Amino acid sequence: MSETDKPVLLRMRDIHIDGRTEEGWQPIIKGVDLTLHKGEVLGLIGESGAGKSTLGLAAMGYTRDGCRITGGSIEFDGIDLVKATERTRRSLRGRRIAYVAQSAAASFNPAHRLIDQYVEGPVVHRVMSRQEAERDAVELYRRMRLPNPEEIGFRYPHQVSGGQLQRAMTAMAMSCRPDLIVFDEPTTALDVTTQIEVLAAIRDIVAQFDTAAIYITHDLAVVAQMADRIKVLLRGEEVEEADTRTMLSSPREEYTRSLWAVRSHVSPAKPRPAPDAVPVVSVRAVTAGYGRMDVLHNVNFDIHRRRTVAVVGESGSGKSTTARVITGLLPPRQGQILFDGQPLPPDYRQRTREQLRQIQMIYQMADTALNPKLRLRDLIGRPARMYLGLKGKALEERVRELLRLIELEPNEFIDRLPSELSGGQKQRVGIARALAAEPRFVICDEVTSALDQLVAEGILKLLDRLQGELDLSYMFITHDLATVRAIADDVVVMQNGRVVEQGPKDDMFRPPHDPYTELLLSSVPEMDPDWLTRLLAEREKGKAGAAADA
Amino acid sequence: MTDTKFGQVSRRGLIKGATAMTAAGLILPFGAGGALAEPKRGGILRLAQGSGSTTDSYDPATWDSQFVQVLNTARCGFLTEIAPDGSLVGEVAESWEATPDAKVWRFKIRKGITFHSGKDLTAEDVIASINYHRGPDSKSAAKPIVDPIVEITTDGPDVVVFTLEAGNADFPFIMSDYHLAILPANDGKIDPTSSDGCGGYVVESWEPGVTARLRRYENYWKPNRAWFDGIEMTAIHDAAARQNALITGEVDVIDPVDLNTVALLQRAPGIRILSTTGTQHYTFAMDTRQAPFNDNNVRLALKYAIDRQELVDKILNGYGSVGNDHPIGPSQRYFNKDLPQRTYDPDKAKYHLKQAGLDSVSVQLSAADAAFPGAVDAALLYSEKAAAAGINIEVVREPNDGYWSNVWMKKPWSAVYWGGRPTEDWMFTTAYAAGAAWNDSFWDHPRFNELLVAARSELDEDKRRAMYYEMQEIVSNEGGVVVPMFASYVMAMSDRVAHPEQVAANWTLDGFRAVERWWFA
Amino acid sequence: MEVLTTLFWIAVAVSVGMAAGWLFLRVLATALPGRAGRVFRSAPISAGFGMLVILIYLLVAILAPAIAPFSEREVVGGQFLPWDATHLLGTDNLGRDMFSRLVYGARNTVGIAFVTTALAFLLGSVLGLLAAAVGGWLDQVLSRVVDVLMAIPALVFSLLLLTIFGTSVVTLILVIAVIDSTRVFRLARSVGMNIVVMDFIEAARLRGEGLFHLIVREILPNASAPLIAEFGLRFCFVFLTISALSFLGLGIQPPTADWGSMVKENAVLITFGDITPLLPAGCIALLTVAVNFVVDWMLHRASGLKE
Amino acid sequence: MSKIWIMIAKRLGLGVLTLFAISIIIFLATELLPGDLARSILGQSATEETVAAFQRELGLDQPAHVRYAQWLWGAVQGDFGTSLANRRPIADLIGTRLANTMFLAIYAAAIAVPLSLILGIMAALFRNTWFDRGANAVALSAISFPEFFVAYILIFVLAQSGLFPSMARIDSTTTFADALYKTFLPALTLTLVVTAHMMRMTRAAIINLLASPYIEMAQLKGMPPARIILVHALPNALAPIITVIALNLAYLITGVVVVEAVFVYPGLGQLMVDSVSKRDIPVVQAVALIFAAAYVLLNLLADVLATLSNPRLIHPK
Repeated sequence: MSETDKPVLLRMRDIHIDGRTEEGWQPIIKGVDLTLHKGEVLGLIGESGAGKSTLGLAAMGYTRDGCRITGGSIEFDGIDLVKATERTRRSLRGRRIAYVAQSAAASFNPAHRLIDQYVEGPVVHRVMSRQEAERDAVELYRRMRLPNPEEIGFRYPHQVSGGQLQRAMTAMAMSCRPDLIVFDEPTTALDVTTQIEVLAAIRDIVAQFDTAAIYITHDLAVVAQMADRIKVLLRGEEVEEADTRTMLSSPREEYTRSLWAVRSHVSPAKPRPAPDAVPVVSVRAVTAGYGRMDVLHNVNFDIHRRRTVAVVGESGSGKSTTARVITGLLPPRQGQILFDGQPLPPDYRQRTREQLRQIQMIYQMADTALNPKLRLRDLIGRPARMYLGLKGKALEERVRELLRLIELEPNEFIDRLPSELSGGQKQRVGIARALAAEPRFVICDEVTSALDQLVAEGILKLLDRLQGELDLSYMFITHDLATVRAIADDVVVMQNGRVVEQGPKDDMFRPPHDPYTELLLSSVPEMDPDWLTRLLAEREKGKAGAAADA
Repeated sequence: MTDTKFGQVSRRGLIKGATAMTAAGLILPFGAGGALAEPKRGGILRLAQGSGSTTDSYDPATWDSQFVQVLNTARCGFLTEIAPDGSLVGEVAESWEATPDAKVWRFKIRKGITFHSGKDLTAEDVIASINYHRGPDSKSAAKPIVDPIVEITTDGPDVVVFTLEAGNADFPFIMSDYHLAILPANDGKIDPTSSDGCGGYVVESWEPGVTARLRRYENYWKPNRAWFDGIEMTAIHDAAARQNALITGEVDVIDPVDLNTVALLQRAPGIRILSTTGTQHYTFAMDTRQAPFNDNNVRLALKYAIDRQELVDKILNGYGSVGNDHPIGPSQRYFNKDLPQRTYDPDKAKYHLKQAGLDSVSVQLSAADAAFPGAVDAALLYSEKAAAAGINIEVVREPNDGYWSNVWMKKPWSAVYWGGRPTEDWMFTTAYAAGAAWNDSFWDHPRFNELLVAARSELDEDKRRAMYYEMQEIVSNEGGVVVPMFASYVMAMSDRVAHPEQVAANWTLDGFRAVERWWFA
Repeated sequence: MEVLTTLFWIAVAVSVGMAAGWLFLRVLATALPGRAGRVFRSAPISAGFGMLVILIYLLVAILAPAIAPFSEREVVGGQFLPWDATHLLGTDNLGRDMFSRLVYGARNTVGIAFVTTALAFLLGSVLGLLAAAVGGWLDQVLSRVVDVLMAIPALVFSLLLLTIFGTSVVTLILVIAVIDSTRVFRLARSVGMNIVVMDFIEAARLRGEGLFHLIVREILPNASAPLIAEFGLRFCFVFLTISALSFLGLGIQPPTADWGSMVKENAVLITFGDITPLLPAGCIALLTVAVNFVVDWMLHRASGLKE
Repeated sequence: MSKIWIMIAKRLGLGVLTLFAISIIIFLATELLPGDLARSILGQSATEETVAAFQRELGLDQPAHVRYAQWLWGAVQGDFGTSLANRRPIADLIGTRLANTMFLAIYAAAIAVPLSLILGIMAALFRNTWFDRGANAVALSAISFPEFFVAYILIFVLAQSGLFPSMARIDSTTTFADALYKTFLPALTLTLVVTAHMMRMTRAAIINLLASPYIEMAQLKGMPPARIILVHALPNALAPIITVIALNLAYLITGVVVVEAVFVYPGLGQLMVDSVSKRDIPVVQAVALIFAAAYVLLNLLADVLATLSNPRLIHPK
């Protein structure tokens, strides 16, 4: 597997990059070396803020607005990208170094068809004529295993699903047959089942064209499948770099080991509730939807006191809609929500303040869930003031108490704005705001999916602890099975608005499964570098077997 | 040249008097250069005026702006015409005579006048044209002046007889009013929408509020008139645009000229300013029925608190003369030369205030530029000067829109513009007689009223003069109107335009007749 | 040659403006402690220039009686006197001191424009955000009413209203404010629409917050950037509206000096190449440019583009 | 596409309702105006008797709601009546003026729209350079001068030197080329008045998108800056630009009374102002409805174009 005998394609020496903040220029990358050989795939891993993307983009001689390279050299195939003119750099970009962005949906121009965006590179760089490029596109679409490769290019981005877009973007990056592609978290925004297809397609095409790649991700299991070597970054500095298998089996640094250990948290099993216990919340035969479309079909499940119910499913499965029905934002067409056995009014506007107080919600995107113009004092204090009538000193004391509860130092944080917090801190504030109401039931909507794993783990531990201390029941909406494993007591698996399987966690992770649950479970990447190869082989075999059976 | 016309009527003393009436005066300094060469035919006169509205029409009952007045004076004939020297001459009427009590008037209609349509002008046309303004259904602005006519009949094919309710020595003057155009009649009625007329110019096209094009009427009966081949009249409301049009040579004559910049305009090459002073005056009329204006001492105080010369200098830029609180101009026949000129005297103003038992007085003065150009500024200057006499004048700028219906004669004290009337009687009757529709000071003075009626039919020149002198004195000392200034009509024209040495001053643009009387040099 | 001289003076003016703006920013950055100082340090020169101009205008407006040598209505000399030591900028058509009128004009014009715009924003943004927050029929009704009002040309509409209600300063302010508020409504509503779909609004609704809290505490603070930007533009347009109304004979009551009417009063002079009318017009233009420079900077900061 | 037709139909329906509401508002407003046609025509010469006679003749003595109903009944049948002031059919009165107004509006738009788009795009391309700031400052200065003042300056500079006429007098005999020449100054004045707004919006709409991931993507594909602005940013910025263009076009049609007055241009604005001051209600109504209709239609057009410019709306999933 060693690539070191191949010629060097990219060599970055002692790169320093600064970013502009209100306090002036601050270093983002503090002297990183990077060497990449032809045809080699390097995994860049680290938490958010580690400088992965900045470094990846620097490999193209590109810095985002508000960033600048302050030192070091970037030598691509003998050309120094730092010293080169913008024109030279531009002629390399797209032609010899290509980029695949995290969100294909946002990175495709919504105003143009896929094919127009595909041919733009080859035509502008005078690599091929438009006709040649269009023919070539179909070929690459086919290789990327896109459905209807002849036609798909003539669609607009919004007409194509996320996973397909991500593959189309990889095809687009390949259009000039570059020597190097920078993949910037290409599968992060995708569902697990889709992720597998994209990963496989990327891996194959990179191998076929012997393209070198820098693969940026925060997901170790993913990078394990893709990279030949892995470099770990922390706050703009290199922690360590090694060959993938070595890195996985015996990381040298403490930080790396902590990354590896993230997935270890498992909440202790709790006794099952008594059969006659009244659930805190019952979802009874709920059918609901928007406009004329039904999104939920006859959904039933209970959430018992002090238990965490994880509602699992891919995007579009109806998880979040269920939450909206429970909170009263979306009155159901049929069925009802019981709280302590008593039916709740379907519309939140008809619920009493007390009923509203009992059910609180924590949102996935803390950025949009916290009013960016309010300080923590007001953000957290408001529910306490509203529901509990706290004022003045008492209110301040309560806010401080809540801040301590979510492990933020009150003196330091009480007067901050959300924009002055990190992602994990924001999510904690979201939790504190929910807790300020002193609720009995909290809906957590993908609360960890936007966070780094270490941070996410901290949040999960916090939630777990609070459940015990404050006698809370959780409904945990997630697509991440690792999270389920870590925190859930009971699991509800949803697909297309229906509950396909539900029961205690231990039962769920033990076969036999519903086929959909099986698919979900098997799609979760594992740390084993051979996992993807093996899984694909197994699925191929399964398909062949199914064909043979038929 | 007009001798023959009047040969017949001059035997009658009254009429003689009438022909000698000098209603207005004359050319002022800046005009002299224009009257050089002999008149000659040719050219299209392009005339820009500051009025004219899209709502203008051919209907003589509604002619209210200078644009329609000039247009229709060019298009139509009238019974009588005021000559440049202020005397009255016949137009459609060849001659006229009255009974000694001046109650019955016989007008002999000139033969050989044809309308643009080719129809001959007859006595019936005259009767229908005047009748249009009379009667209960009349909506004409001229109704008040023809109301005293009791009956109109013919006496033979070319004589029209007017019978008045009371004697009026100035009746022929009234027949020169711009509303009283002689229009073709059909079944005893004129068609107010028709463009036909018997004047020197035929209307080719008229887009109200924008332009009118006229061409010379080839069968016009006046031999030495209507020199231009055609007229192009444009409404340019914006003063600056009007000046620009003249400076850039896009028009030949503009009227009026913005007085603020007249000095600058004069310096422009090839441009001449013409101004005429006559009967046009600006007033501040107060409602004498209301306090504090019901006290003549307050009125006098206000009259002493205005600096007339400053207004003439700053508002008229010198194009005018100071007024003496009565509406008769210095060029008029019975102007009271003996009445001392009132001047700015804050002490006297204070004295009169004291007499009224007041230390100071606060009043509102309504003004808008619709009242007269610069009215608001004039009011401001007034207010500044009056402060020294303990008179606090708050100037209220009213909207131009609707000024005459909503402010004038509605607000207790407002700025007013008067084009003036060619005779003393007409002026006083219109705006100072008790109960007159436009008596804007709501003034009722028994002695004045008595004199007015007496003077109207008084035939003795000296007695008449004495009466009018007294009336001016009464108005000046007891009237409810401050008359600070007589304003000249100020026009500007290119060097190419020539006009007779004497230019009429009864109205602007040579008594609305510039298009007929002027020519290209 | 004349063109060259003009260009030269323009260049001089621009350079002086830039230098002043830069200097002002330095002063602010050093004088203000902590965050605020840093904010100004990174501000572009154009914003510094804008803030400096606005500050000067405010000072002039506040200190008008102390600065102006004469009163705004006092007739102090002949008409159109040339510039000299007594009458720095000469006199106007009635012999009033031009410089004093310009100084008082700052007070009147800026004051009236500010009150008008503030009123327009109060009305427009409250209703607009209300429409966005409540939605449903209220939104429909308000939006349709605003559509109707906006379809009537503003100048003609204000002409009608001012003729009906008279032309005191109060009616003038109210009429312009009401007509302007329709434009503000539209903006506020569309900005509000983008905010009400955010999770924190949903959270506030689920908390059972009342409408007032929702609008004032949750939506308004987040809608402020575009609203302030619009405020800057609208503020300047008020001068123009007043000026256009003066053209039609409405507008501010004399002898109150306001730049819009002053432009109108002296405008004819430009026909003869006299630059007097440029003075009030220049005052308006300078303030407009200054306000918009600052607004651009604020928008830029709010947009998060770091360039 | 059928969505667009439904939208057009709905908006047209709303437009008709808007026009109806406007006709009521204008009617009420003109009713509330002090004075009436008779008084304003007779002016200083009005007396009670003549005013009454005038009113009888025009039917103004009838109650307001009767007059409105009569007007509405006529208007629904396409008959807008005759001018009260000079008894001319309103259709005749308005016809040429509407054509003139449209001519000037289209002329000005033909200069202003491309100009402001080009300037706006260039300002976005060279953002934060001196070109950007300079263009911005000049444009802002241009809009902060009152319209009539801009017109005077242009006349002083361009008309007094004899390059262009200071009056834009055109009539049915004027040839097209001549009309273009004669109305150049008013068109230029209007251009200066509206360009700044459109230019700033174009610039802002484009710059607003420059932080989008797809713009970064285009940069990383090595696309030249001009292509990024034109091909990648502009198509996505069209909706706000079109909206602001529509607003400005509406302004060019409905808001140019001052420019008409200065250049003696026979357009609808002057007619409207004259008719308001003379209380010629049927004319005011007709012109107001034309203005409102122009506004409604332009907004509708803007929405349709904005929809067409957005593939999400015309190519459903």
